[in-house]
Amino acid sequence: MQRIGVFVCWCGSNIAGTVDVHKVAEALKSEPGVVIATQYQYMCSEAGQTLIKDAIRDHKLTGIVVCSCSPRMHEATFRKTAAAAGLNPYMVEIANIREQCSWIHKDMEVGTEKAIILGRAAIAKVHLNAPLVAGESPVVKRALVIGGGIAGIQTALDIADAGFPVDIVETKPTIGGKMAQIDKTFPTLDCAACILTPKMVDAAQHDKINIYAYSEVAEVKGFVGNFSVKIKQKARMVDPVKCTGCGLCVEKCPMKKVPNEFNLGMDKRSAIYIPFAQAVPKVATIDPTACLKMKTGKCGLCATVCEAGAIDYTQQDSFIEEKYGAIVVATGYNPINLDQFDEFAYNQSPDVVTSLEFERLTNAAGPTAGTLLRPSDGKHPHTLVFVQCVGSRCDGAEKGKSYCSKICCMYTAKHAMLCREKYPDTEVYVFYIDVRTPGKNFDEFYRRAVEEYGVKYIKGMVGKVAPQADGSLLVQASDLIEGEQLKIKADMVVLAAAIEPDQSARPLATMLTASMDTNDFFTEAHPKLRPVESPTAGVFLSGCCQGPKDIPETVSQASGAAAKVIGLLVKDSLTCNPCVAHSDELMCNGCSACEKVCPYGAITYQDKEFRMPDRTTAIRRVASVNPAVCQGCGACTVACPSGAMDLNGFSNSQIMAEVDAICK
Amino acid sequence: MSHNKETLREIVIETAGVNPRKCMKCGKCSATCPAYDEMEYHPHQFVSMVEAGKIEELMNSKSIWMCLSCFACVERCPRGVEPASFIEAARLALIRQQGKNHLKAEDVPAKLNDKLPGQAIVSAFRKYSK
Amino acid sequence: MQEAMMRRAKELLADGTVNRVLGWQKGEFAYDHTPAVFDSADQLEQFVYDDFTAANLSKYLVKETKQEGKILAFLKPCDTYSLNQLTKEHRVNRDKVYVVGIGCEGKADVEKIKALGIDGILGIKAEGDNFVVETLYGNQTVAKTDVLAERCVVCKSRKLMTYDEILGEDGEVINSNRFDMVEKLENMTADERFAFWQNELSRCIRCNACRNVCPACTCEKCVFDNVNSGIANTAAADSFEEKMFHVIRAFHVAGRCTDCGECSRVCPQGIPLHLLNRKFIKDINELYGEYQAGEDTDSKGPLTNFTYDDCEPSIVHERGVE
Amino acid sequence: MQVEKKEFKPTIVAFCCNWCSYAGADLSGTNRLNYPANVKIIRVPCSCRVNPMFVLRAFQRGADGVIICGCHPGDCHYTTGNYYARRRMTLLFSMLDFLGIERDRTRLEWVSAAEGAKFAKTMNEFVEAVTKLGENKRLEDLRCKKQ
Repeated sequence: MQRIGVFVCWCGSNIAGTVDVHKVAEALKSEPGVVIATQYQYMCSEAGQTLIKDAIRDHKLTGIVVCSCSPRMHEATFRKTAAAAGLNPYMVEIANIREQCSWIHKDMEVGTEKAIILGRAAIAKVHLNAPLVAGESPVVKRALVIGGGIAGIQTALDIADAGFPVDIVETKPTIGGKMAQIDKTFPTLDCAACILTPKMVDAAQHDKINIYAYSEVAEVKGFVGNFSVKIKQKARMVDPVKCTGCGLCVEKCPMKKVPNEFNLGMDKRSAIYIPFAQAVPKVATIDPTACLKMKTGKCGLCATVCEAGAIDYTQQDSFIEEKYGAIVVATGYNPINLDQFDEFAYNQSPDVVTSLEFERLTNAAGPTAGTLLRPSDGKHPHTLVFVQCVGSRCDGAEKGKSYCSKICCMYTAKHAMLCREKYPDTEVYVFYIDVRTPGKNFDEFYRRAVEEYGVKYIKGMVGKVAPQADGSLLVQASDLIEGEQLKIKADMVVLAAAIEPDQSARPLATMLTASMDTNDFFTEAHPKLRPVESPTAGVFLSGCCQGPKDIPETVSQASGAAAKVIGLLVKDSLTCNPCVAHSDELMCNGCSACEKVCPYGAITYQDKEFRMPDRTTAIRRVASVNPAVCQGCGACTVACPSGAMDLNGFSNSQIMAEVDAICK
Repeated sequence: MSHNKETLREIVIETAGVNPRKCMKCGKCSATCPAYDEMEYHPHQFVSMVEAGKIEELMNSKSIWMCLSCFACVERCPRGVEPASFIEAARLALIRQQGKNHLKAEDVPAKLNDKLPGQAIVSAFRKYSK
Repeated sequence: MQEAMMRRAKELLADGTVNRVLGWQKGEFAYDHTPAVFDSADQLEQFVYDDFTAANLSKYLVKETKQEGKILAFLKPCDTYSLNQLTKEHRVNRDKVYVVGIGCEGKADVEKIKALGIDGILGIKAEGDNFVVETLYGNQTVAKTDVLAERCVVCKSRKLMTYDEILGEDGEVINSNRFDMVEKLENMTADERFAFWQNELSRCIRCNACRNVCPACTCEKCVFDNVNSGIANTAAADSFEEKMFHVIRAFHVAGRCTDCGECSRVCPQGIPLHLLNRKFIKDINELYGEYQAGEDTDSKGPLTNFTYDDCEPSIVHERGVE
Repeated sequence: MQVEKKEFKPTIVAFCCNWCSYAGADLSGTNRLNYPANVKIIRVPCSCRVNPMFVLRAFQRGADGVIICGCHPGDCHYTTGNYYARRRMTLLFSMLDFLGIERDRTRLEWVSAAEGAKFAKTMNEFVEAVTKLGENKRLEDLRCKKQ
């Protein structure tokens, strides 16, 4: 007969406040098999755990039930405690009488009665627990970083410096991400390219880092320590090994009217292109939708011009299958689409630009070679209006995003400051709701923009931007402090658009079974305590894929994610979850219903010889589960009609015992 | 009949059918309001006045009659607070009291001129009389 | 037809392609022929085939194919669906069976004859389109179509799904209205449905005939017989357990039941058990697309499959009568 | 002596999947959003672990309502678990309805780890619906009835 110990935790007043812990302990003492039932203020504390260890030794307990907080909090703690006292860690059951009882019921009597029932259910379950031993599964000592922006590069560099090989997969022809498009960075105003390109070069030259540019993740299988990923390398029509990046083909290419994504379509590029000078890898790429040779078969000038003979029009998409121990998501962000915000006339006038477009306009490698000119007539803008919170802090249901995009106040202060510093003759207005500068030297930076450079910050929103016949823009806004309605004739309007995750994030999350919130940001394992890990073991989050953040925070999170990956890859093997399925061969029909529903392909079949009841032997086809691959979801146990397939830790009889205890 | 401050505020909020607390004081409604200059209280102020319970000042103000009910503020409000609904609720709270019709049917012909669109008369009746 | 089958069976026995024959033999009365295995030509004299050999032989092949040698099996079209399903689930070794598909015009149901008030039956002879029933009180003639078995009235297909050779002609899949009764029940109110099933299932004596005859119910050890399965019970103690046995059995065969109607045929209490399985088939067809179990030997059954945009369970609340 | 009518308090069994809905239940606890105490939660690794046998077992043992919670389709920690659960529960609910059992006694709801409020709201709604239906008479096993 089992000898069970029940330990009811007060959790200070969290439980004891609305559940009579003494009454619960008393009631559970009379349950069958219970030899000791006590209670203590903090079961998870050192003293509490010693109380359990002593009870296990003194009463020679074979199973313990802790009535405390959610198993998701301290199941591991109490399992370690049991193991320390020599009891198999899987002979521990937790009754959740805090989050699911004391915290949600005000009435002491109701709370106590429910706590007793939950306690009884846990006791009924622990009676049927079997001692389990966690298996081991090897860790592949290689990491995959999805996304080649500053987040991906920083994570890859840190992991590679720890000596582990890393692959970076980037959808664009070059790594660098959004930071490569930015001109200066706040709060120190150093040039984005100057601090980014050395890191890109380090990543390219690092012997442990391998970059798959112009590629995307096609399929992910397996689980932590043992992912197998299929990477699709899109055809560049250029051999990356031979191409020296000299750019001759780009010059000679006759088709020059393709909108240049790098400059957000504000200028044109040729069909064969290198996104920007410091591109890594510095390899040309042919855009099949624009290239005359690909579309009509004529031309082929780039092939003739190329001394390295790197052009190959017949190149096809190729797939690479690779094994990884950990995967880091660094898919980054994009500004939102502004079609819904037609009050700002973004689609009606080229002089209404987003902040990212403004970055390109002020960037030396931009469409206007660094001089700020109006996209419509190329003239020098005299009056500029910056509009904050475009699409951010909305109600999020029909229009815009409900969250604050965090970085717009700072980069707008930077834009305003640079604009006033380079062109003192301009008048710069910034319409804001609140200026949010939560960082080191951030507020001082914003004050410099106001005090030193005379940027006119006006508290109130812009209601309407109306393009006028003379090409200027009539901005109608309200000044809440003066209580006036302003009508400003502006030459340019810059919208601080909200940012949202890259659209490759949602399909990637499904592939990785990582969960996402309603705005498609990856959900972290714990918002405060585990921000760089996904709840899915082995998947880590770096940068804006987890939420809006600026470059300093992105880099610190990237290194955080790298530290977590290194912590995983250092291990040679992982103890894998022992709560896996197992099949009772005598009852198995071999009908392969379970194999069809297993998401991990953990079930295989073999013909085995059995002594049948009438003393004959017969060959029967029976299922067998590979404990290293099985993750314990239980789909097979329900697909199996005869009940041969059962799950350790959540067996049919255990769950039915819990149901009985609850309904008694 | 006089309402004390609390029930009047509740009536206005209930008729408006929107929660004034959702307003984040961005001022976009006032920015787009075509009748801004003629009003002594501006749309974003309506919302904060309703929230603060200053319904009397609102009802006695000139602004609630200046509102064209063009609903630009409702269209543009990022938080869906609908300031126009609050003005309408304040107006209704006023004209629903005894004999407080702002527009009497008999003095319409005097105000008529051919440039006045039919729709304006209809909307005037909707806004200014029970 | 019987002679042709006997002749063919003897030939195949003689030339050694098979070492035994699975068919039917006369029972106590003229209408209760039972399946039997014939090892030699002279045993085949007992072989019988007529309008009352209705048993589905495919389930016997589960045990038979475990023995030595190949076995000849005469399968009606609806039996071949069951054989396909058993082959898909590796319960029958298809190469150890030589299947002779036989055309079928539908089998008679002796309960229907008795229901016409004819009793004391001594013998039944088929003459053209009707039966001559000899009884203690003289002969009666009855039209075949009046006493056709329910499952044959709404027969879903006369097409042989798997065969090594055919005797008689292969038929076609029939677009029958086999779900009418299910629909009728669905349109009743919840109370009427509850009363209907309470009345039907309360007559169940748990003789397990339905489980023993069902070609989809071939577990090595049934959940209800296995003591530590948690729901072991061999007799229904109250109305709940009556329902539970049939609901869980219907669930286990859901997506695998070929609607061969054997369960209702053998039920001594005449409970329309096939309606439960047809309800699942109707739901699956409506919600997840047409699926006929046994049509092939490799497709994934509806309950071991899914699509990303399946309907939500709340559809049950929106459908049908309150 | 006036028999004090014991106000009917239904027994509700909730099967919550460990990764999403159980975390959602915890979150509704952390936010102190209360829902009736007669809901008791059983933790299962995934919604696909819930066997129709368990649902019938709960009703047999005297439960008046059974609710299964799982991750939103596409969010399942085991990639496909909730898709199978969705099909199985749809067919089970349809069969129970076919037998004449009241529909509101069973329910399936997708609750993510971030939806504490939705979990509490769902539980309140479900208990209210089951209370309206009254005691479970059609799927009861008299031997397990509380005297």
